[in-house]
Amino acid sequence: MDFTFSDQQVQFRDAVRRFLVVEAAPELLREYWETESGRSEEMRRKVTSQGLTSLSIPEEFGGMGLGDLDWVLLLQEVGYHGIPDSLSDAAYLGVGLLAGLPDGNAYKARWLERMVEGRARLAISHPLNPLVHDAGIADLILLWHEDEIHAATPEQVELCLNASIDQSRRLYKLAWTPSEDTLVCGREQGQALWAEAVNRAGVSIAAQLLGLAQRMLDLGIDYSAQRKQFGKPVGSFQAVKHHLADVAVKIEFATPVVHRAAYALEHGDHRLDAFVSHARLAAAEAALLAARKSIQVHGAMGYTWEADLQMFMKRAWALESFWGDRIFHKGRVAEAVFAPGAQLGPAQTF
Amino acid sequence: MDFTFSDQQVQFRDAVRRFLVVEAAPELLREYWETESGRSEEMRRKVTSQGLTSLSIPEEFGGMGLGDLDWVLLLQEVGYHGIPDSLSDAAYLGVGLLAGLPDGNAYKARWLERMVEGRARLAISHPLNPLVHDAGIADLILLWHEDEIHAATPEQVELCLNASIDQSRRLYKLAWTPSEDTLVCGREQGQALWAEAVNRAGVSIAAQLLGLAQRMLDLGIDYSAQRKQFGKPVGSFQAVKHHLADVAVKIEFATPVVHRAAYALEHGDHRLDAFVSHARLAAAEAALLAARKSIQVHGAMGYTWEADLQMFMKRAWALESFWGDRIFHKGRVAEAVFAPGAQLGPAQTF
Amino acid sequence: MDLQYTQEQARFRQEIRSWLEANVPTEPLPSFDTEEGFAAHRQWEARLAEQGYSAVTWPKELGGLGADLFQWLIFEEEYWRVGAPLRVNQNGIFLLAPTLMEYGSAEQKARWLPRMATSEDTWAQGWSEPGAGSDMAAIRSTAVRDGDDYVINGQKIWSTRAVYADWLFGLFRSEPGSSRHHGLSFVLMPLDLPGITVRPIRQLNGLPGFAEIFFDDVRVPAANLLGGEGEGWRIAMATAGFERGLMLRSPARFQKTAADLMALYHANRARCDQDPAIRDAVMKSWMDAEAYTLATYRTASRLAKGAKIGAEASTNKIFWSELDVLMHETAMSILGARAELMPQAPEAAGVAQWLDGFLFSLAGPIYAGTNEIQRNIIAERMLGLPRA
Amino acid sequence: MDLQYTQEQARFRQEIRSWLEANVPTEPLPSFDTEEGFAAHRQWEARLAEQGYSAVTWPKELGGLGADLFQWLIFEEEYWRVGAPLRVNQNGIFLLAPTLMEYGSAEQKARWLPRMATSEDTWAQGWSEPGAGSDMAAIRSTAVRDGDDYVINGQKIWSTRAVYADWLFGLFRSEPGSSRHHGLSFVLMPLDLPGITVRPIRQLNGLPGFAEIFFDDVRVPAANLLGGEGEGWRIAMATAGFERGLMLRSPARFQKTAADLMALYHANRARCDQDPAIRDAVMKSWMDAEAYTLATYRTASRLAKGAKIGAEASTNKIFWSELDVLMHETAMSILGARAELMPQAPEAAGVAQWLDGFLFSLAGPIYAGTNEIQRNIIAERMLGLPRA
Repeated sequence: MDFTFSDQQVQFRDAVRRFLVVEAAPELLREYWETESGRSEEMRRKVTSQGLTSLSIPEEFGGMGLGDLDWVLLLQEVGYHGIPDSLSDAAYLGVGLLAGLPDGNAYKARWLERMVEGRARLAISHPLNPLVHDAGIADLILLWHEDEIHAATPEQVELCLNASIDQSRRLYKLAWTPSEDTLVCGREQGQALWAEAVNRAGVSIAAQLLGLAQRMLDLGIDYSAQRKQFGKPVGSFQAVKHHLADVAVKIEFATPVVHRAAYALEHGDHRLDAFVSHARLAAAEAALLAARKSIQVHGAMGYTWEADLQMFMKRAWALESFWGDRIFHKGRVAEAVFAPGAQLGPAQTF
Repeated sequence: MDFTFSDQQVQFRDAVRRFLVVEAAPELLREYWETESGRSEEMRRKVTSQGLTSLSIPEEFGGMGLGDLDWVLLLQEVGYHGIPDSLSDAAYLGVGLLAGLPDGNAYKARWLERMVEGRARLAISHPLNPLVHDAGIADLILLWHEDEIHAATPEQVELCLNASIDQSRRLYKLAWTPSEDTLVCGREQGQALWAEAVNRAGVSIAAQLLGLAQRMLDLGIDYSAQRKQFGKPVGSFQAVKHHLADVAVKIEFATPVVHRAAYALEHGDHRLDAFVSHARLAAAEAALLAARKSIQVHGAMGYTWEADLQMFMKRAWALESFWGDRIFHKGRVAEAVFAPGAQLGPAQTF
Repeated sequence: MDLQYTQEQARFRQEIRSWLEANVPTEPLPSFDTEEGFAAHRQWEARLAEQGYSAVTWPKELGGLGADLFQWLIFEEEYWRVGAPLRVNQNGIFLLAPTLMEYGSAEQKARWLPRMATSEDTWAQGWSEPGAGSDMAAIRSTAVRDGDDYVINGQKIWSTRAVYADWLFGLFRSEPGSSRHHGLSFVLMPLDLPGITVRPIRQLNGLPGFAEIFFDDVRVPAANLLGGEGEGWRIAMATAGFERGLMLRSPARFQKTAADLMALYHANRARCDQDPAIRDAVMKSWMDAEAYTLATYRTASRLAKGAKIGAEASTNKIFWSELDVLMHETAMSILGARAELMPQAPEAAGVAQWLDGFLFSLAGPIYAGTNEIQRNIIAERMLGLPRA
Repeated sequence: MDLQYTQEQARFRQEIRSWLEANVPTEPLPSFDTEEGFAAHRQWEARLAEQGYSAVTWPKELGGLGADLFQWLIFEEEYWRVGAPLRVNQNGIFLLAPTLMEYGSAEQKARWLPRMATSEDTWAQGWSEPGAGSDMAAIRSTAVRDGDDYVINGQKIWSTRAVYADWLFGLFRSEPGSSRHHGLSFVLMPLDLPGITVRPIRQLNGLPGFAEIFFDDVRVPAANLLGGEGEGWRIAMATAGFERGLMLRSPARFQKTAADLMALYHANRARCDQDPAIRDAVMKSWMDAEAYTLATYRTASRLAKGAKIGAEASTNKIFWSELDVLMHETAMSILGARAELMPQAPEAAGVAQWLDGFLFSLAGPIYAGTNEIQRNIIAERMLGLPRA
């Protein structure tokens, strides 16, 4: 029994953090927001050269073969720095799907190797998401069809862009016709891969929401410590202190729930669905509270485009419903805890 | 359109308040708690001589013939001063049932006149209350049976006392057999009378909960203004101020809801059930919040028997489930607002 | 107590209803934080004014209907019921006008009110400054008397509608060296005066809903002072009272949102009930909107009997702003993945108003005095708790 | 990260489980705030002590099992799982003992700990004073050195268990004229010393759960000082740390309540679902109890690697106390009209524990430093916000 991360995992997380502090400053994110693709080629090269795109690619394909527990710490940083979804969608979810394909599958080696070289953008279409993120700028779109896995290029499908309040997101309504040519993998294997993808997305988003909550808390602390009213820093008023303390408490207790979900995903657990959805709910609660409290302590400034807070609030609002909304995740937890004979009491946690 | 009370109604309320301030001081209530009946003969004489027992008795029977709108203001005072349920049960609910009986009914005149003379304690048994308040010390118990009204004396029924956390309450499990001798009024008339009694009880309890909320708020204000910590009155800390301000807001917006329910009861309204249950929910929310916040600002002192707060908290907790618990009242509101085609928008209130 | 409308009130409602149903734009107008939207809303206000509907509570001679508060509530109920456009000139009609009526000279009323009613003049407010937000008494912008003029210097911020508005009203320090709420004056001025620079501020939704205003030796005739020199604070407090009080947020607005939320719930019933908190919140929304309405009728009744608005202003502000957040947060969770879509997104068709409403609801607990300030006011003035 | 128990840990759990299932009283003991209840609980502690179960984390030679924190968590899980009695001596075993282990001399440990393990000595705490509640540094009770003794004068209050306890530990001002947290000493004394008067204080439920203690020239040998004279504050803070920290509220307690609440919900399912908030709260209860458990295992893992408890102590206090209130409030609304019934009421059969639990839950946000104080600590020490 050991509920801590290895020094190596922590050091790698710190290295990625140092990288993102420099390369993903809010000013840069604002620039990407304004571009048409919402992406930056330069940023992409740097991310690739850091090896971030090949983290979970098996070593035999030239990747680092990292697991979900390595990822979860990195994804908190990805969230903290408001990195667009493209990275996690492709390098974590997409690669997870491809790596899960049977060896010899035509797509597996080809696209995994391209990912390593940073020459592949992946998008994923799944019924939990009415719109497909990045579908218009991807090199390959992995498509759900009755639990089969299909694949197509943007040219092979019909796309309609839908703007999100989170301008880092590029959402497309997508129409396509499944065929032999698009088929990647049949239902038998597809079913398990898609189920795993949903839980992997859950861990990814929960971890990012945690990072976002921390970022919004930090922005609230910084602002309220320097902003003065009635001759005192706003942050010296007890009401403001308690707003921010409440956020800290939520983050404190959401974090181990998210880490447990990552552990359950990596090691397999028959309660995985409930654990992941619990993580989604706990992390979302922390992030939404952080948004509410941080904008409140920011006052009118928090309501502006100028204040960085808005970018992180919008990511949190958008992510809460990505790969399953609150209704979906509450439903999955309910299924587990209200089941007759569910084991809930002491000594049932691990 | 006029959402205010008449000067006369307000003056009468003030007179009753002055009476209760003197005659129902917390020290006295504590004494009654310790007595076996939980009641005081002396208090009862005074209440009767004030005419409080005959307020809603029709003038032809020697009463004052007051209506629900007169009562609602008085009941807030009754709640504020923690007067035991006997008064409202008998003088408001019980009399309401008796007065509703067809003229010439054997029970009507006899018991109404006894009430005027202060010679009658009434208890009421209804399926919404698993236990019957005052059944053991009543002169007459009015009993529900399949919407018929029956009546019996304590000697005619089997009683088992159940202690409540609110020591002003005397609750009895009751067993009896309906018969021709006990029958007061048949189902046709009984049905309407019982339905009205439930809503009258709802108005009574909602108003008392409002009064209790105000009392607990006042106790919290007094205590936090005089109690010092860190060299300052506790009440000067922003966290304490905001706790109590939240209670004030709840009371402010629960009050007109309760008054509207009383109006709907007096004048008849097809949405009466929903209005009364809304009043119950709003007033209970205010009272429960007042209890939570007031005990919190009292600190450890609020957790003691010595502090008066406990008596009012316990009344609030007990009253919330008297004559229908939160589940029952939420159910009645839901029935109205979720009904297909329910009229809910602007211009639908009155 | 009499909770029924008089026949006259019923007739008044009928009039309003038939006119609105016949005249309300079938297509929602573009946001008044865009240039074309502002113009469209100004036109709509002019249409209203032809009927005396833009300012029903004003005396007829000034462009109103001389309506009492109950008629005003009825008008608002009908206005929201049909989903008529937001009021682009509410800073003027609901915030400044009551103050003008109380403190303005006959000339000033005649000069400003009729053009306000028709929205020939639209108004922005100039309260806050970079160093004076919740703490309004910290105002530093100056208005120095010079001959028949006042010379204005300084800076205002968070001035809603100021990007497209014609006129500004606000507080300026007219007594050099004065401090806090002393030596302030209430000044009105056109926003196109030489020396005025308006810098738009983008809001969460990207639109310039408010602005920063810079004053560089702006000359304003003394006739533009409301009340006497140095009386600004007292007058402004009255305005702030109105702002937090009855006029700013009529209950009908929240009843409409609660009803729309109920419709959204029914349309998504099966999904919603996977999250029991939604049904509970939808029901609470109706109850609280109803409570707010009842409380407002009670306040109106008291005012009709000569009472004044006191700390209710602060309890109102807290209650409606938190209700508005609750309702929109609930709508967001019902919409799920569609909640993030901008109005122009094809898939947002039919639900676009919820995101805008959600973003706007977040401003509720902040503007017109944060809810923290309101709670302080309630605790200290209403409950009598000691100041820190 | 490894979230599986070792075989050894599994074996340990098995041992505990079989002994408890065989030995836990079949009938719940009367409340330890009654004389007979206190005696019954003391007996139970002695039974536990025979197995080294009364203080599993203590070294064997002092009456424990030398268990590590994970074994302690396992023990607690098994203890709550079978619904074993509350721990009458927890002030001693969980609050004082860790401090004694850290600051006590060999003699002091040998003198006090073994008799504490068996509950031959039961302990009460003496922190608060009428003028020093949340503000503990305002302590005025004195301990003045006189020869080999300290002479104690003053008054303590809110001393839980003190009515029936044998010993008291607390803070006293040993340096005349010192102020705040300077000049305080940590003193232990038997409660039957001449000059000590214990006045029981009735709690909400009517039982004397805590007491006021008056000291009138009470002579305590200097050997009863823990740590040096004037070191009281530093030592007490450590204790307060433990109190708010890991030991006071083990997660198993809340997991048990959450599971009982689930059972109560299922038993009343049809009624409950008329109020959707109930189902939502029942689910949240499980999630939060689970989160608190996971967070505790994380903390235990960090401590096992040599970390110290910091501000987590404050976040824990807030989280478990609010969870406990939520769960009991939810149970109250499920019970409806039965919620008000006292344990002795016939109709309360089977649900009596909920009212007691509810009343006790209300103390959670107050004692051991109010949640307002905890939030200040979090904001200032963890988030670095400026002091007022």
